[in-house]
Amino acid sequence: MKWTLAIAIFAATIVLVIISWFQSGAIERRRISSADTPDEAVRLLLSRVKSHNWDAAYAQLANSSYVDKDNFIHTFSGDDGSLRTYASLENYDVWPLHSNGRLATVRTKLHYSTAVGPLDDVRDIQVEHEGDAWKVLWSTAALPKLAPQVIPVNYLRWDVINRGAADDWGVQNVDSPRVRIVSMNAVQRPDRIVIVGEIVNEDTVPAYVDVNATLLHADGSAITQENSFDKISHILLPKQVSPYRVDFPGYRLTQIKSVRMDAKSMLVPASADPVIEVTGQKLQKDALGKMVLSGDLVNESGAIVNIPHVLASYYDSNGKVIWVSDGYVDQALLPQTPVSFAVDLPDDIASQAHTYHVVVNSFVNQAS
Amino acid sequence: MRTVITWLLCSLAAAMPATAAELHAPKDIAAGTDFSITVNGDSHGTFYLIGPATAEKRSVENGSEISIPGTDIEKAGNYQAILCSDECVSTEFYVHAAEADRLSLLVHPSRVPVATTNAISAVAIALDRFHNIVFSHAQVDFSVNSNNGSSASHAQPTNRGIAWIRLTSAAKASSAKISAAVGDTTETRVVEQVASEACNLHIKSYWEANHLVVQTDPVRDCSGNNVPDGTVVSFTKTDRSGKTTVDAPIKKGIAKAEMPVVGNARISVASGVVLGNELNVGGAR
Amino acid sequence: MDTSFFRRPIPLTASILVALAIHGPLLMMELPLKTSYDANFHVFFASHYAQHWFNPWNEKWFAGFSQTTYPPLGHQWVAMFSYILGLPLACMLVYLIAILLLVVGVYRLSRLWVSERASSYAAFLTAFLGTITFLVYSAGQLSTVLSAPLYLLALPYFYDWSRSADGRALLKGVVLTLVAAAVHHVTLIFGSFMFALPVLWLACIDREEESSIGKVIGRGIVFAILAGIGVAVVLAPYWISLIKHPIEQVPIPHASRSNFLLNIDYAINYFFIPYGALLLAMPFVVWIGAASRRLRPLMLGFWVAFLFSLGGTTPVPKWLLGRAFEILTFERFTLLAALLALPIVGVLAEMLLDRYKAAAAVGLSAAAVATMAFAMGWITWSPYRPDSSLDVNPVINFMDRDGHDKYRYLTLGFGNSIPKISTYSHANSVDGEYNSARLLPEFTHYGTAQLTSAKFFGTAGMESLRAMLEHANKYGLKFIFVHDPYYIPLLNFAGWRQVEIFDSGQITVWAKDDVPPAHPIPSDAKPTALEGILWGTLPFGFSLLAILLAIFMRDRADASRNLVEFPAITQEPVFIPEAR
Amino acid sequence: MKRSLRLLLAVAVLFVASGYSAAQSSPSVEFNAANAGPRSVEDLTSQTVPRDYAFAWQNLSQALDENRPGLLDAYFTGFAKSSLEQRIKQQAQSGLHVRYTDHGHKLNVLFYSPNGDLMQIEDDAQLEMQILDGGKVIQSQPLHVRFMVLMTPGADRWMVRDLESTPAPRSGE
Repeated sequence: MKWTLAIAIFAATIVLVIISWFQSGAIERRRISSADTPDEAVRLLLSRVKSHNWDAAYAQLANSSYVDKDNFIHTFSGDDGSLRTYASLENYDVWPLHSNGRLATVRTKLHYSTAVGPLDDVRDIQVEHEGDAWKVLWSTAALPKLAPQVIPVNYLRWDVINRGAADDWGVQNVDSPRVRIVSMNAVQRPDRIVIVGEIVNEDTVPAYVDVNATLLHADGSAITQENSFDKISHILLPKQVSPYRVDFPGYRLTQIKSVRMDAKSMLVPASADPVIEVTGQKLQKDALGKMVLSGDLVNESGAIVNIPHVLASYYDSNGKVIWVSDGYVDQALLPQTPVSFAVDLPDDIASQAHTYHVVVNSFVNQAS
Repeated sequence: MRTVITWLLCSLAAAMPATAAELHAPKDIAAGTDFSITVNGDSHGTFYLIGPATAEKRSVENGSEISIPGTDIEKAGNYQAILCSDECVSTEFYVHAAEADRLSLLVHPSRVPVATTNAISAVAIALDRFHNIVFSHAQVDFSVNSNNGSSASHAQPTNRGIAWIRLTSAAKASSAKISAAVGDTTETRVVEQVASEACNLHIKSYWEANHLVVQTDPVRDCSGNNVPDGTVVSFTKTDRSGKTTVDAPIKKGIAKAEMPVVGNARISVASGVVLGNELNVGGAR
Repeated sequence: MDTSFFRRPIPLTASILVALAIHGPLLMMELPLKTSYDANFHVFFASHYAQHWFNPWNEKWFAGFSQTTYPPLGHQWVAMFSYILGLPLACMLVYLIAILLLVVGVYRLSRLWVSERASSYAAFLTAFLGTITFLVYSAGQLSTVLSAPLYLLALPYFYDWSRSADGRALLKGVVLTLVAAAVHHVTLIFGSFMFALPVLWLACIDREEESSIGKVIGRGIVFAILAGIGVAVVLAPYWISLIKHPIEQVPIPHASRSNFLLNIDYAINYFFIPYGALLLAMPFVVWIGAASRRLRPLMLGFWVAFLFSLGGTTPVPKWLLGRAFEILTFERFTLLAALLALPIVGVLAEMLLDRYKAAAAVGLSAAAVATMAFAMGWITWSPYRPDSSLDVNPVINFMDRDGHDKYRYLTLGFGNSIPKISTYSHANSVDGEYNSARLLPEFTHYGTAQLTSAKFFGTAGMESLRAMLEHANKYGLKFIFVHDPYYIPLLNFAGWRQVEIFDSGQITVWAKDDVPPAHPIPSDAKPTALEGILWGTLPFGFSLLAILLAIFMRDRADASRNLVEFPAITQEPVFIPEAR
Repeated sequence: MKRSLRLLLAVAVLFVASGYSAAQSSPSVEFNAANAGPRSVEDLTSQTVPRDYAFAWQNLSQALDENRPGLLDAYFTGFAKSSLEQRIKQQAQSGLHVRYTDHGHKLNVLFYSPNGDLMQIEDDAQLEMQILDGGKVIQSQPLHVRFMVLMTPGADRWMVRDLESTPAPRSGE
């Protein structure tokens, strides 16, 4: 009995550990590591990228002698304080496009977790059969190199001297900037109500702005309130216009009587730089067949813009704002160097969009 | 029966205090003034004074008056004076504000576009030295002095302590000092009268290297005031390559943007909700 | 009688003094507050009881949460001692009491199964357990460490009652069980399967001649029913809150649920360090346990606890717990497994000392010391060690001045420093370090823990943080303290502005100008006044009752007189009056 | 044992009772903005001002009864707050407290500034006031008081900036 029970317990423990080993996908991982098929080779590369095992990932490139290792790493980990430097590869989808037995193309959709939210990147990867396994043929665009130059800085800046915390009512103070919501449109989407529109700073000083929207019942009571969060340019220079968008997930227009809009403005320190030019704006379909507004961003200032954020408002033929979409660009904007962007919009909206207006928000890391 | 009545009267007389005190206060007292409450009868006991900013308790000895220092009644309003020994007696009195001695002056906005009717408001609240609102009528003298030399004044009586006026901003951008005076006290606020919306926004273009430079004429409002630097002017160019937009701030009176042009291009300009002229430009050089 | 030094039991007092000598100085240094994850959490809970004994609604985390979601007794004792010692030392004192009680508890549990000498070895080794070092100095689990010995102390009474219908044992056993539950209910729930069932089995084996197995089990059931009713009453506000708000949030990943074979760091953290040299003894524990009829239930209890302590390395916890697997953390089971193994380890020590004498003593001592040394070292070497170097005083000072506490705040990149801030600041936060009490949808809809560590939970974490920031106006969330620049871009785009810098930029303060002052967020989780009174009186009252019973109702006779002497692995019949 | 039970019961009753007394309801407030000028009162403002004024009185009553000046922070500011804080401080020092039974307020807006940052209101209030020294009532009387109130907008509510009782109603006002 004593041997039987002891052996049974040892055996059962080992069996249970083995079951869990299988369940945790270890076998699958082992299979992928053999890179027997094109998509397994890509999966292996991406799994190594995900775990930041750069040496192993680089060793898996068929053309490693032609690919600069730093350049390869920067493709995933970013540089110049761009959004990629705040991102980590969280997951990926891989599916083969075509293969001729020696060369194959695999499409990947990389899901990054970033400091501003999730970010997807679709990329087609060439794979080559080499020996017993498939290896990745990596193509990286050369990183732009800036010529040494001196760019004079003569930008405008506003500073504000705030009152203290003491309540000194009736004493001279500087009023909040005058801002005005110039348009508002409530749009029903399948899963939500979306309030879109534009706001302008009518004052002669910069304004911090935020737009709140409250859905109201017929009796005027509030149903819920949301704000524009990052779907707005919060700092508006004098006479600058920003699109805004407020989402109400789970609500339908039939549930509400009206919407109360509330534009908050504050006087804040601000700078007139950087100026970003948006060139080559076009509505077109991307590689996945989705309608996007694409173009290039050109930083006309001398400092690097680390994270650009594109906000686009779309108008129908009557000039009414019908949609606002946004997107973060994962590359930094070097001075005078175009960087492409694309923000998507629903197909049904695209068919009504007559024209559009793009505004660029920016994050400049003061420490960089 | 007589015995019974005599007994009852004796009992009542015994039950009554020897001297039932009564308090008498002046009915109308100015804030911060010393005064006394007259006591008829026995004033020995505990004295309470309850008012808007007061809750005082003290023992008082026999005497015909209870003196109240002005520091106990600095806040205007109704007061309760209570004297308790075996039982409590009380009186009420009202403390009104002292003479108007200071002002709260609310002037809005601190920045106003030029030539805007009734755009500035000034509200003055007359207060005494204890920050009580002076409800009695007082005359507030409003005056406006612009740094370009013009000035105006207007006297306005208070109604329940408040006097107010509205003003139209000047046609020229400048600072305006708005003052209100009551008695010897004057309060001043400054309002910046700033340029209004851009007027007749006009752009021109020229080539520099391979880029087209588009720039505005000096940007002014309809009264000829320079629109402040930092105001955003939006340039939009449409050509074969698509649409290009630049939001450029005005620097030294003009806004400027460089744009690549492919083929023929149409360039427009706007500042806020104000639209300017359009340019049609030929192909790139 | 053998008078050899190696054949004598170690007096219990000596074992207690050794535990005191080892852990006393470490706790006087307030080590858990600096090196552990949860010690500050317990201090925070205690600080609330110290100020609001009868009001378990705590506004400082999650815009308001109920402390009735966590058994209060450990925290209430810390709060009580804090009136004299201050919160940090009070907490250390309770840790120390827990460790000393563990030594006594192991001794008393062991006496049910093994000889006095083996029991004394088991008790002596308790102080060196890697799992205690891990749970106290690295995990900072006050409740598990305090609840376990109380439960161990209740078990001999459960045995006595089940075996011989001793009414005094029933009373003391039930009261101790209730006190253990009032410290930590989870330990009780699992303890009832892993400890109580083997003890009941033993009581059946050791039952009195005139008693049947049915009667023993019947008495066991009576004990369970009384304990169940008692726990239902003592922790009534907890059950009310659980029924009102069952835990339905999206599971939050925890490393103790991982398959340790796939991550060596997890294996070291949750397996090698807590068990230490005990791993070498495990084959013998199974072998000796399997060989003896009396030890078999104990060994099986150990095996189940051991499997649970492996988290996702075996599928057993998932099979048995279902969805609860995703809510529990499994490091605590190393303590339960170690405690169940110790009596048999005591027997092993007895055998080794009998055979190898001084060499065995040296070997065992070296193994014990090495186990504890490595566990202490791991506090420094561990890649998962908490960062306690951050000075949070500037945050506390900022929130408590100029009316800033009218608003709620959030920290980003502060690791497990949240409780330190919350304990000493008047201000309220939308974040917190206690997952079970979170009812705000911004938390429960995402598989993430604290917002301060959002980035470590990937997209789920950042989406949760975004959702919270989107509703900043609703919660009066105006101030955000950033210790990790990773979060700055999001704050920038969401409209926050940097307003102050502390410690040469170590911490930056961000404010959103249009956020209105915070209001109380209505919640149906708020306990009623009556629940507050029950919560403030019953658990603490029962702990006082247990102390009174221990002082004034002494055990009738030395328990060892009723016990079967061990070893019995020879299968030879044991001729003592009550054994069969 | 019986004694402890009694003690426990007494504590329990005290707590429950204190819980109830803390939960005072806000008084009824009628609001008339017909006479407001020069600016007319917006719909939303005409909802929030009476609501906030009612909360202010609720807090004021509780603060004066329990001598807790901190309760004033939410709805009082400026002169009103400093005066009341001073009164509560003196009440606490003297061992006094004042209990109001609030029978309602009729608000009549007299002035609403052109910029919307100041509102002067006349409040016709029906109250019952009890002045207590420790536990002893030294004065109890019904009051019909007229207050002149200044309210100014705060971050998310209207705050009472000045609260002055006036003598008997004047003609022409």
